[in-house]
Amino acid sequence: MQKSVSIKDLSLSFGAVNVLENLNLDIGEGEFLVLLGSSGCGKSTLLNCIAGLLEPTGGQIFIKDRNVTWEEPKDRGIGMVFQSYALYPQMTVEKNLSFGLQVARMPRAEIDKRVARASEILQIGPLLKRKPSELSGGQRQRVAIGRALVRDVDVFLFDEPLSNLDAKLRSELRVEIKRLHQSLKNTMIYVTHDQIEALTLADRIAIMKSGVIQQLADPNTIYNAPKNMFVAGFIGSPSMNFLRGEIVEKGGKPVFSTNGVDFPLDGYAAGEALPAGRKVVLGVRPEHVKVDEDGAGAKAHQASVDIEEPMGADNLLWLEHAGHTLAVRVAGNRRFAPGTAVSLSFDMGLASLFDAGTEERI
Amino acid sequence: MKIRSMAAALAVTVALPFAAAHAADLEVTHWWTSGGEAAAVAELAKAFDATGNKWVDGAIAGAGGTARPIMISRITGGDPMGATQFNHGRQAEELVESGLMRDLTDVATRENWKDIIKPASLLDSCTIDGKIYCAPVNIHSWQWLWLSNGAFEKAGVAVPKNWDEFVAAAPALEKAGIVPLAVGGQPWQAAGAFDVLMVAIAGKDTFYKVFKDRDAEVAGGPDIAKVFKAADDARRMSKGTNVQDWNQATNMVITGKAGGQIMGDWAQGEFALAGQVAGKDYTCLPGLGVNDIISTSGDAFYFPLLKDEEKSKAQEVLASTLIAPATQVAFNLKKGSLPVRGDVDLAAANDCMKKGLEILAKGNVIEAPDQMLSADSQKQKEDLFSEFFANPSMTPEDAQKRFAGIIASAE
Amino acid sequence: MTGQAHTGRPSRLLRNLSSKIASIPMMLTAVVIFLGGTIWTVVYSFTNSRLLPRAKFVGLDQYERLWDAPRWIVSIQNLAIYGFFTLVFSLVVGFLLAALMDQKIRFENTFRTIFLYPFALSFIVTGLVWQWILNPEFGVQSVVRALGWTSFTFDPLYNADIVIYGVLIAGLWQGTGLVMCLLLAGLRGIDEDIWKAARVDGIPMWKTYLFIVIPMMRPVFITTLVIIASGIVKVYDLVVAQTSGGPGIASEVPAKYVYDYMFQAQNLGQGFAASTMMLVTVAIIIIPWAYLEFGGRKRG
Amino acid sequence: MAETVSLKPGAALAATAGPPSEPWGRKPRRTLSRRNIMLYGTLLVAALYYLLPLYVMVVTSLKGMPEIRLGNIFSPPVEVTFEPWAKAWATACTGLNCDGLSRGFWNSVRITVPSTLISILVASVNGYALANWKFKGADLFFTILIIGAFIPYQVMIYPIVIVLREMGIYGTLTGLVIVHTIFGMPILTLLFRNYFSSLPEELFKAARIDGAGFWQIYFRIMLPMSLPIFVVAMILQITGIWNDFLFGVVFTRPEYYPMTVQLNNIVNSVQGVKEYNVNMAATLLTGAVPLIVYFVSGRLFVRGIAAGAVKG
Repeated sequence: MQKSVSIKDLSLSFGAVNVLENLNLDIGEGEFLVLLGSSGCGKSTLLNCIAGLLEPTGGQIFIKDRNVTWEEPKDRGIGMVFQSYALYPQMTVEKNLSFGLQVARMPRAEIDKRVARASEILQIGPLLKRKPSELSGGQRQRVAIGRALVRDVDVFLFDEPLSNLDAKLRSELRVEIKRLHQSLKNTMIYVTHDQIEALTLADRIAIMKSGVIQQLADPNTIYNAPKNMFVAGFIGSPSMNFLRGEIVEKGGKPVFSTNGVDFPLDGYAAGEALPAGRKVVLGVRPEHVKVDEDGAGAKAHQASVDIEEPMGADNLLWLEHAGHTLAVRVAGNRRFAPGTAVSLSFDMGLASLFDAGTEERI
Repeated sequence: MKIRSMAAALAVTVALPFAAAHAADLEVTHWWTSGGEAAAVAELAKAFDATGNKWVDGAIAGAGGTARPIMISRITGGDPMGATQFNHGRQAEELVESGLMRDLTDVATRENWKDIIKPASLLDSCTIDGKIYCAPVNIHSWQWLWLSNGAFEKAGVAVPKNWDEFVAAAPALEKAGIVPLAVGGQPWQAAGAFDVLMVAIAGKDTFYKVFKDRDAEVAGGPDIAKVFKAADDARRMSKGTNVQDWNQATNMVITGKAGGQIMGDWAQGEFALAGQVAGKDYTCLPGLGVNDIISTSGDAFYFPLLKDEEKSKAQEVLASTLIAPATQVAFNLKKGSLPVRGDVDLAAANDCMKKGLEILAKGNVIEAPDQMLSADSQKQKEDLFSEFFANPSMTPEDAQKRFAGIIASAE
Repeated sequence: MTGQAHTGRPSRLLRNLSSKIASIPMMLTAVVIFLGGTIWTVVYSFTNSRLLPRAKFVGLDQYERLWDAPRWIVSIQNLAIYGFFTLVFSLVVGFLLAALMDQKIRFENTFRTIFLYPFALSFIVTGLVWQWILNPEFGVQSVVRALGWTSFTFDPLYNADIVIYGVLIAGLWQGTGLVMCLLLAGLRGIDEDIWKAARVDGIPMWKTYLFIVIPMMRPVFITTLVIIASGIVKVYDLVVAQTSGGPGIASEVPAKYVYDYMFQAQNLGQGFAASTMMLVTVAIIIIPWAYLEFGGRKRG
Repeated sequence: MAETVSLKPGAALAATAGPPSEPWGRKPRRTLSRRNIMLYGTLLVAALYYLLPLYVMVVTSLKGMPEIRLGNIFSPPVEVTFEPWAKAWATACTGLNCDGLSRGFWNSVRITVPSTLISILVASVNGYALANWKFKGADLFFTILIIGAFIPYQVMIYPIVIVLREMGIYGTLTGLVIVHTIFGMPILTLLFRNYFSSLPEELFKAARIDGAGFWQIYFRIMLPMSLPIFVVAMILQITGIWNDFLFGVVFTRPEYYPMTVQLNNIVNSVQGVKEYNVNMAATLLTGAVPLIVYFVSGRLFVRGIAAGAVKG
């Protein structure tokens, strides 16, 4: 894969606070990469470094194999879309789109051509003469995307572009961005704290925490084989169930034991040895817990329904089991009254096992 | 206007080959803005304009304290005026020492100032290192007590003939609702009044010992204690004056709201402007009627060093115009001060001026504190006396102690 | 003092060049005028310069004399009284007016204009007008006496004990309008939801102001404080116009001492020593605050 | 604590607001409730205090001198005369010049217009650089500048005289404009810096991505968004410079003396009795320009202050 953006040993500190530490990241040509993390994790800072809006303390940034670490933003071949749209309030939509081109002293005809093309792609043609204040949030964000589009750049940077929109618009625009990526095939780097956006849009997701990339992988891997407990807990809603316990030996096989209840680890592909006595954490996503009406499963895994949250397509149950509260997702048509006794089992092939000390996946 | 200086420079280069026209505009700064003063300045301007030059008036109101810093800033800032008023004495000393002022010795020798200017001390204070730097225009004497005849009539007492009678008459005035002694709030008035009391009560020798020899022992001694006692009386009598400017205080005397005022002869201009006649409407007592001595300080014009040759010539013209007999008479009549030359005819002078001229002729003159003390010490004195006159709880003894301290540290 | 970190980049001097060029007037002003002028003043305060600055050093003589001068002591006391009451009253009255104006009143524009217009007038004008109103002969005192209360006495400008409060009345008249304006703007910036929450919780209005709103307005109060405080230290014209420092020396202030001794007494050294003392006082108060407020903070 | 005592009117107001369930704060009101009487009563009393001096000035300026001496200062004129106004404007004397304030008016205009424009331009660029293009050491300069706001002007006169002399512009209009720019800089820079900081930073970033440089962003993005703060700065500078006396008299020559110098001359050139009516008329005439500016644009002033001047 041809590298589009490459980041080497990037560090950034504000005074004594290190925001980014020796960060390395390669992004392929035409790839859609999402930087995901909670606020303050450094994802926006990283994006601003790539854009050239922040100067790194150390390390280099390459775009198309060119070292752009000290280049002006305009010379990097990037376009950027901001959370607050950042449209120039005093200019019409058309002026907003053409401002950057005018600054670059592009011939009028070429500017018009590009604005026309962008407004066609984004279907904002009728809005061209309006001021930003006369637009709805969704329209504004389209214009903001258009502003990046007209510049005909290699790399698109999105800084939480959908966060200011309501849920409906957000999902609409999400699809549109995906479509845009599919048709333009540009490299896109997208910062968000919203895991749905990350999972739906990304070719690869980089999950960040405290300035360090925790895991960089495709959405499927992130979801199903999280590299550590942070990633596992961050992705998925409701969060993965974590059960603290230890490995015991039962019949020559390692078995996960917690609060006196055992779960055989049949089907779990452990990457390393599981000696008895090792403290571990078992992670199971709510949809990977199987629930049966009382009596159908093993008696050892009896649980009772504490709360039921019907969500339409799904039904979310909160169970009490061996001192743990477990979230379980079942099909929407399976209803359980609170207090119902159930038995449960885990789909070990899809579960994750973490070392209790390092919190890394085993 | 903005291109004015450029145009002037151009004019000089063009005019130089011909060098015929002497006429120049000369800006003259001063702080003479009260009615009598302005009328007097107009005489100077008229005389100067008559020479073909032009007097550009740069009056700055608010007395010397406001005006002087502006004048000094302009001279040191490299934007000097053509001529400027200073009280002669030590105010311009440093400007002269820094070479910023023009040496007038040539004009003075040519016109024989040494012989015509009387008393000679006036020219002395213009002289630094044997060179003359200013043209004195008048003699001002501080030692006058101005009395409102009307006020005393109203109070039913005779117009006093000296300070002691005046103090004695004070209760009667107060009873009639008249402030016995008007002392304006400006600090220099209180300080000046004290100096006047000192000459009158302690005499010339003590006065010189204090101010010229800076003898702190005398300043703290019994003679001066008597002066402070008198100042204490004056303070009591001045209660209720409630005006700031000296001429407002003079106005209280003119209108009979106050019995009297210790003020220099410039107060005369205000009486004249109000149409009052000496002897009839008001009475003047030189030396407070105690000691017929007057001090001879006064105003003088200094001439900053200018690059412009035309203007330098005009400066010479102005200097000699100021000393010319006709100007002296016209100016001093309006100003109420005495001329700086003994050879002019002041037939038009009124009673009070004549009294002054007599004393001057007798040679009963002293130098003014201005000429003997630095502005710094004068200012400290002003602070002391303005506090003393405004603060009844300050005892004469305390004030004298501080006064002696100022004299001891004076340079 | 660190803004964004810059280490390790090439040609540091040339980075952000336009910004540096554009800031040259500011840098020159800060360094040449304010810093240079201050250092110059401090240096010459150790000389016996008279009419013109002369580098003849006399050690601490000027300072000894300064602190021996009764007038300087009075000036300092007056500044302390004037400063304290100006701060307290302009903040309290300003806030009170702002809070009243914030009650969705009618004629808000009219009231605001009335409270603010004195700010458009100079201290000279302010001083003159109040000198006149407070003049016992035809001002407030005479009017009240004419109404029949003949023993009424109100002559602050002619009573050395209270003259500084007469100056204060005029100063407050001129300055509270601006304070009100600043604080009103601050009040308008408070989230409506705060009021709703306080109301739902049943907190009385004055408590809401005192314990919730005022603490939230910290930045506004700081800006206001800077503006008021810088005005207090510099107070000069008002005193000159209203009382000329009188009666006697009862309403003298430090800035006037500086001016009088520099120019009237022609003792620059003494004036410089006095101004250095003023600067030291200001610096003790301001530098820690300025450092916290502007130096330590960075943009996120 | 003095504050609690002085806050009493406000507290009393709260007490009259009735039970907590009754709307207060930002809610609509009944027209004649006790609360409203207190509210408007307090405001009216305050308004009287603020209006009194203006009233006295206007009334006095319309009276003849005899009436002033007899009557009290608060009584309206028995016989209205515009004589004092005419005298103040055209014939009042300083020294030999008897042309009143008229001479100074145009000088004041010539000083105020360029000084206001240049000082605002410089300060706004400073504020913009400080807010958006911070460089190492910028804050240090800014801190010095802010401390400079506390230095009494008198202290700086001498050094500035020297600097202007060395630059050869002492006594010129240029020199005075520079002096006003310098002394306007601390507060104006603070205002502009705070304002520009309060603008969304993303706008600035977007413009940089669009390739705009320092000046392009300033002129094409920031300026058009900054009307409110420019109005505030204009008002502050116009009033400040118009009302200035000290610099006008120290740093210029008589032909450029502003109106305030003439005012001082008229007020302090006492010829006989103080002509209070002329003084008041002169005062009002001198204050007219800043007063009009306030009356006309007071609303914008408050909005501008609210728009960012008070943040940070």
